[in-house]
Amino acid sequence: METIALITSFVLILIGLYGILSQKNILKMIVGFSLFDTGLHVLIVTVGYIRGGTAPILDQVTGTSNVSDKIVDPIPQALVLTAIVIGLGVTALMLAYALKMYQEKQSLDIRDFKELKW
Amino acid sequence: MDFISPINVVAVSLGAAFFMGLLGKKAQTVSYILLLGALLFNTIVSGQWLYGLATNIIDAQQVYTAGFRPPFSINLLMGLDEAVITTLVNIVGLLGAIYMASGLHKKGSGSQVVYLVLIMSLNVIVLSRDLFNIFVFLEVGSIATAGLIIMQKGINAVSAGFKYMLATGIIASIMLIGVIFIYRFTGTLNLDFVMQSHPVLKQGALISSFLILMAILLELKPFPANGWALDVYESAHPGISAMLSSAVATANLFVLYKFTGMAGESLMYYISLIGLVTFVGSNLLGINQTNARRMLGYSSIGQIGLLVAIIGLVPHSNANFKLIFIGILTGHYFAKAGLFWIAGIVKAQNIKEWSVLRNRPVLLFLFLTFVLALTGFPPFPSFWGKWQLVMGLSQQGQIAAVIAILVGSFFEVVYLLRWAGYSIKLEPGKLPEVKLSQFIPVILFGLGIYATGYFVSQATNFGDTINYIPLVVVAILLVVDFLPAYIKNSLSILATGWFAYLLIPGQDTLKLVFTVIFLVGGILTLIPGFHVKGKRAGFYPSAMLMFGGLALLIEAENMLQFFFAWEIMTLGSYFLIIRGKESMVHAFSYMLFSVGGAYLILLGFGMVSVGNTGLSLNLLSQIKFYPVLAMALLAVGFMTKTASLGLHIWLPGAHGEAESDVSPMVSAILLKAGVFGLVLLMLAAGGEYNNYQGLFYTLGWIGALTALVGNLGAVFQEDAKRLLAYSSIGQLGYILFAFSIMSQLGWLTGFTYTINHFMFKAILFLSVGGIVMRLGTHNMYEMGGLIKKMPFSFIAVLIGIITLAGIPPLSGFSGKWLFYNAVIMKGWYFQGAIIFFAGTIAFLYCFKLIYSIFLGQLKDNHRNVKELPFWYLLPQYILILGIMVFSAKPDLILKPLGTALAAAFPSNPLIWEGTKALSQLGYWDATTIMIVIGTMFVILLIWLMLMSRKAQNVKQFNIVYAGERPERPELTHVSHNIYAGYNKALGFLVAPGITGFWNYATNLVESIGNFTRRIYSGNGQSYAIHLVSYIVVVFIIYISSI
Amino acid sequence: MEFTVSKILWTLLGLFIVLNWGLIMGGTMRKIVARVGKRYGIPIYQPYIDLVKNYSVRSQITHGVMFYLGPVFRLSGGVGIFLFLPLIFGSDHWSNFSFSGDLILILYFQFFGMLGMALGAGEGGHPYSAIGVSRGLSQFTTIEVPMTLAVISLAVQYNTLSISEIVAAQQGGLANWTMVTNPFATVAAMLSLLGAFGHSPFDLVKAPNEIPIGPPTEYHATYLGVLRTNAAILHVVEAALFMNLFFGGATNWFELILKTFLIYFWSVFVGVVFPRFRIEQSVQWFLKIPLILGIIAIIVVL
Amino acid sequence: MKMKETDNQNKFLHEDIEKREVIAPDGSIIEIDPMQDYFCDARPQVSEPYKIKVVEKFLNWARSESIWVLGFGTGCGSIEIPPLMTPRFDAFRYGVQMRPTPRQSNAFIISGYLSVKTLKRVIRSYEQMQNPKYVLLWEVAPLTAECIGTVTIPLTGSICICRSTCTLPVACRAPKLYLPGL
Amino acid sequence: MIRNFFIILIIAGLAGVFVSLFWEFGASDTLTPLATHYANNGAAEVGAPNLVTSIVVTYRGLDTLGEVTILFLVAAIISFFLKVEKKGQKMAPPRVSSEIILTASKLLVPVVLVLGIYVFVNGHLTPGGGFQGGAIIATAFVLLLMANPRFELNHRIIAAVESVSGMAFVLVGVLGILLAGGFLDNKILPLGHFGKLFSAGAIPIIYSLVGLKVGSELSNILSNFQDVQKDEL
Repeated sequence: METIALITSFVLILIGLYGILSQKNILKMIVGFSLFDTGLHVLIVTVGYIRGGTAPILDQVTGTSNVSDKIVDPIPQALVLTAIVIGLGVTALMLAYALKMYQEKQSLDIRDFKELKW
Repeated sequence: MDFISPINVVAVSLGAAFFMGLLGKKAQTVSYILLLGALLFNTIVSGQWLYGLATNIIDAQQVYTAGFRPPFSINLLMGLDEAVITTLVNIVGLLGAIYMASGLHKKGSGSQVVYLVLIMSLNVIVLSRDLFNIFVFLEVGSIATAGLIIMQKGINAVSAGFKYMLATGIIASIMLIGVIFIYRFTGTLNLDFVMQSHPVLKQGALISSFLILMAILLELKPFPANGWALDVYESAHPGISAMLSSAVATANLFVLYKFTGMAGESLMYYISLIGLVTFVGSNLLGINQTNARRMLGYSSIGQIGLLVAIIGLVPHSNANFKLIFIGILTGHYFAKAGLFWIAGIVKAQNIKEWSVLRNRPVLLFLFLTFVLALTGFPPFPSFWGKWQLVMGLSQQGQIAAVIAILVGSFFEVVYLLRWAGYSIKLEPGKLPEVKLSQFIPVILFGLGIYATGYFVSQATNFGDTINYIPLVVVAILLVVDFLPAYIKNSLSILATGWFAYLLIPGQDTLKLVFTVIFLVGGILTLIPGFHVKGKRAGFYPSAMLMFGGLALLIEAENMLQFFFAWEIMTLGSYFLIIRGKESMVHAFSYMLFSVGGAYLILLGFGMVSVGNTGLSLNLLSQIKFYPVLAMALLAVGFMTKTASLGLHIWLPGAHGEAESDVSPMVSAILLKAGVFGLVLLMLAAGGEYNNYQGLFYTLGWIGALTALVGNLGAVFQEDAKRLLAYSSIGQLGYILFAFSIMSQLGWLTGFTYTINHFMFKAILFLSVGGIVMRLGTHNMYEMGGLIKKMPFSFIAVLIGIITLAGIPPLSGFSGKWLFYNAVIMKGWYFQGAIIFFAGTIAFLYCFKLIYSIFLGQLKDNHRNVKELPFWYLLPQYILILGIMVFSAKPDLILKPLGTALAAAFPSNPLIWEGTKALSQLGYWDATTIMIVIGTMFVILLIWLMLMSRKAQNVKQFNIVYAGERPERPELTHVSHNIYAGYNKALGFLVAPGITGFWNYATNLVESIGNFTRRIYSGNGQSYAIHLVSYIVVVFIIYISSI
Repeated sequence: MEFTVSKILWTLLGLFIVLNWGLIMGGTMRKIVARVGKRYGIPIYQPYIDLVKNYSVRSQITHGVMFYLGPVFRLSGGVGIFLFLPLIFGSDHWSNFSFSGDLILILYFQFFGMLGMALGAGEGGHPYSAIGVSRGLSQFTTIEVPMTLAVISLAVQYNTLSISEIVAAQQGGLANWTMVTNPFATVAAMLSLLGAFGHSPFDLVKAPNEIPIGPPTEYHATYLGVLRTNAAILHVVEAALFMNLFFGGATNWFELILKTFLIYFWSVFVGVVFPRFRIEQSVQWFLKIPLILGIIAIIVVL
Repeated sequence: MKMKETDNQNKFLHEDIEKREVIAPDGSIIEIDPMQDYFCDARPQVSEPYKIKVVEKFLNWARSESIWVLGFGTGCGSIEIPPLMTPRFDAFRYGVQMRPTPRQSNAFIISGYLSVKTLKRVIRSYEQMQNPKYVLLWEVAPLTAECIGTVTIPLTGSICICRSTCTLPVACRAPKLYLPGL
Repeated sequence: MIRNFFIILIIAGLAGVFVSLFWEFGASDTLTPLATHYANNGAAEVGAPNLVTSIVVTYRGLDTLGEVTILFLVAAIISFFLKVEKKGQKMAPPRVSSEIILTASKLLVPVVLVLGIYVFVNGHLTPGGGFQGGAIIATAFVLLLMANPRFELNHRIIAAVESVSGMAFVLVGVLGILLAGGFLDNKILPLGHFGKLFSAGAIPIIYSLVGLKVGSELSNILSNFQDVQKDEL
């Protein structure tokens, strides 16, 4: 089960990256970027998967004794929370940049912003 | 005193940040004060810890969060390293905030919050021991930087910001993948526990640790994949780029240093390789830069590359890794921040417009301090760092790495010194108004760099043996630079006298000769300075820097002292030479050759120290590691200073264009420093029975050919000072040849030539310099007939050329006689013949010099030229006295020299019977010759006076002119191209072959640089592609090697 | 070797003899050249008359101190070489002050005279004298090359630089003259002798051509007299130097006179036959055959 | 010669000789008067002959025996001078020598016509010769024919004007006639 | 074309990296020692049923602090980056949104708000927490903005809420040092009964503060974007 999830996450990451590198339009690059991030988050969660484990919430199902062999690994889920927020932050900032660049040059093609070179 | 726990840095900063957010737009000044308060608090905390840990009142302390022990919660460690790094970061943060006061004010509380959070995140990165936590705060730092980049308005900043976001986004994700898989394979996120579980062993963990390290390396902008960083340096607000290049880079470097624990041996090797490639590559590209900030970007990337290489190369275990790292880091840290701040003040994009700094001498001085600190010159920390690095690496036998580092730093010297040259010499425009808040941080960092320089020097081994008195004298002269020239002149003469008083008594004879030349010569060449009116700013500190360097050179016992003195002397002479009107280009080429030579010497010392402990100079005699190569390197290094064949093209320009009292200093005294080095080298090579016969044979040939080329070059010169400069090359060729004969007679010849060259070259340059000052022109064909106006300088020049040509009564002949005996006894007949041929050519240009200046027709506009000022004539006549004494009683100097040399060169010494010198071949009695010639001359003079009736004085046009009336003095004075026939015969020897070679070499380097920098095409996406492909390439190389 | 009065007197006497012999030799040589041209030629004692006439000229001018000192330098150059050259082998009287310096001293002392002449001519203010001087100096640089090589090979062969020892080594018959033992050096030296004397192929400096007579144009009256006396002494002494080095030195005055005459005759003989060289031809000529001969001379002796 | 209207005193002066201002290297203006600064107009100081007759007689003998000639070859006479150096008319045996520079020569042969244009050169070379000096004027032509007749050559010292009776055209003058003159 | 081919080549390379990671992966059946510790005595030490929340808020509190600063940063940057001088020039007439959104927004906005508040209030009990609750609240605001573009969000209040909750969060952290074991320790308040609303020490307070902060920041960002768009029309 987790191998399928892992493969999908890797594939998502690669597609996202391909999107970033090949698309000329900045907004499409940002979309590629968010794709890349979601792939990453799926990867993080799959890493924490334990066969036969349930959500790491202590309730009637898990009871309070030897919980460790019933639940899924909670740490990646905590980390993914932070990763998602970072992804959000970066995408928001990139959109702001895209907006500003459009205001400056009325074009969203990355190739038009080549003043700084050599 | 109780130590505030480091966690408060986070708490206070965030509290302040959130509070500022609350204040909103209105209360700008309140939030700015709050910002400064928070930054001050951070600095105090880290400063307190640094003080505590340095004086080990307290030892390293773990700070636990959330009340649990590390593997279960995040912990921060405050050790000595962390304390140092955090203090550095906080200081530059505080001063940066002060510098950007106006910028931050205008932008409102938003940017102040972002700035404060950036500094806080850097602190946490350094302190935190948890992988994921470091990742999070790295992200906080990069977003904050992206935010601060936009502070600068304009399309450049926005596009640079976007490229930055793209790159850091990808890097962050790579790191996140690495962190997650490290957790998956090692089961923990805490750095110490990860290291305990040795990630290198398990395959998966190996790759994930590779990914993490790769991310950190990319964060440090490795060479091909750092286009995005360059754009940011160029377009961001200078204050921000200062932050980037000093604070952010320092923190990231420390993180890399922390993570190397989990990298295996081969990965460390690749890290050092990446570092070296970055250092050499970015410095090579820096050469063609004309935009100041972009050039600073290249240089900071280069320096960071060097630091990465150090982390890779030098095993963390050995003691002085920390010293090297701190030395070079502080050098880069202070200099880069300072330079970016000055860039902010000067606001000029093109490096040529930086001569604006000349309106503000203090700012210019600081600018030069930072440039020199970057290039690794003595009093600054990076000099000690680089010295310790080269020594350490050569001890480990990594000579290739040392060569790469030296080549890289040579490229850096090329473009930085060119920039310094522009700022000193070009026409100054109007300097924009400098706000106080911008000025204080630059001054504080200037002082900081000198202080750290001193501390780092005390920490290097043998560093404490360095004598700092000369530098103190220079500092005093700098402070007192507003005084009129004659006070400063007497001050510096007193100081040189004091050095001489310290050094001369009790010095062994060989060194005594050089001490007298350096210091007494220094006093003599300083005397003309009394003639100068006005302030003559900047002259006396550089003069004392040179003479101080020379004094230190003599009293140096170990290699470090020698190299320290060598660099100080080069520095001083550079600032002296560049004072001439058009001498910017020549001073630059002089500096390149000297720095190249200095690096060869450094490499040589490195190879000498292999297999030996300690640094004392007599290690030169027990070289175990490729002795001939080491000796050759050192010899070539010294020969750049004595301008031997191939390395001589800088001398005519440098000495020809220098000021009238600088050229005697530089050519009569400074060239002897190279000779002093060679003497030490050859003595250490084992005197007569050394095993470097092949090397000294080639040195002999080089000396002979230099003499020929130098003298031939002088014959066809039209510029008086260039003629003398070429003749110095020739004379130095003699000296090099004489010393490489490696026999007692050879060395006596060498010493005689050295003393003679010092005396007559000083006389010639002083008088010609004075004449050039009086007449305002260098060209000899515009002079003529000055004997009637300047009889005294005529006599001086006459005695000068008699000694130069080696005509019997005077001491020049002693050199020639000794030379003849040495050559015949040694058996180097053909070189001897070449040198003799060069000697006769010397006679040619001596006649040209004295004829075209003093004899012939007096020109119209020189009719009421006055005699040379008294201050110019006094040293000349003291030197003439010296020549007379040395010619009448040569045994005064040669006898003690002979006994001193007997130790190193026992076979066939020079025997003295009273004043008569007997060698195996012939005999020579200077005093009798002097008496015989003197009396004969007088008798014949009386005979002529008796015979001739009262001779009637006539004016200058009463000459046999085939019955015609001479038109004008200019037309009846033949001196332009006077040796046309000779030129037709032997002119081909003087073709500028060697200058052609050096031009070719520079063009080659520049074209490579130009070609490779094309990869930064400006397209953000291509930068991202470079990034990803860089990761893949390094991965493939890394995996294939395991 | 100290300065006893008798030593000085003997030296002065030697100088007088050499001066007279120089003048007579000059006269005879010019007579021979005339006779070669089927001319009756000047009387032998003509140089004396010229000398007396020059010294007795009634009016005189000077262009400055250095102009005045030029001839003095020149004459002291000639006399100096005489003083340091041991003329007659074996006799204490006639070895002058040669105890104070060896062959190198004499080699370098030639510059002394040339320097004086150059500066004097320069002070004269005449533009062409400077050109004459520059030609003379540039010629002299390459003239000395074969001479040096010859001297070096001599020094190596006899393992000494002092002239009296070289002469001592050549005593005892023709067999052990340097001419026989080291022929290449001798030929090279004799070729450079041509240049040193300044006769025909290399007399560009003083020959009457476009720059009147080169450096001495401005000199007249007593200066000319002094220059002439020096010319006389210099020829004899230089010939004597070559005699000592290559032709076994002289044990008595007669032998000295004969040999110096022959050596001087050699350069005049060549002078009469060959036309005058231009400056670059003469400079390059000395770097061709004489140089090769010199190198062979050294290789032979190695 | 550029004519200067104002001051007719030096209207014949070449512009090199006129007064001129020149800027010295230190900027001050220097007033140059070539006539005073470059040319010396003092009379030559000739020392009187020795008192003791014998010495003077001996010196005169020596002077007569070695006469150094400065030839001023103009007109028909000059072709006669070179044969003096040939075997047939060998002047050398009388101590006569041709000297190219006036400084060193005693006799000054003007062997042809003497026009005004060349007069300047003659006077200058004559002045550059040292006393005692003699001038040998060959044949009347230089005195009467072309020149204006009032040629005042400051002929001092013993002058020997040799009047040649031969009025035949140029060819007839023969080198051997020089010899008695000298 | 070559450029795309080159990009595909690099992507393949990166895939290779991931494949090498993938080989080693192999899902495990047991928790890592760290996770087992959290699982077994998480409840005892922190007293929050939702283990993820206990890790996020207490065990790795510093990360969350970092989280919050990131959001705060982005909000601050966007506010001064896109600051548009409101010179009050005449706005273009807004496009009236469709009927469905208008009525739906009137109904849904309060419900969504209550749901958001519920989520972040008992973040330590049920799945979810501060960030998720904040996001939900932000959706409510988006819905409002979509409904009538002229809706003028009062920036003053939002900024005030943001910074107050941030400062409170830091204050709680500092209290952790003074009263309890370390920075951000939640035992400054009694752990209370397991499973109850007011239990697990300071977690609920921290998480609700975080929820408020995230909600206000996200809406602040969105409204900024909206203002800039407004001028465009």
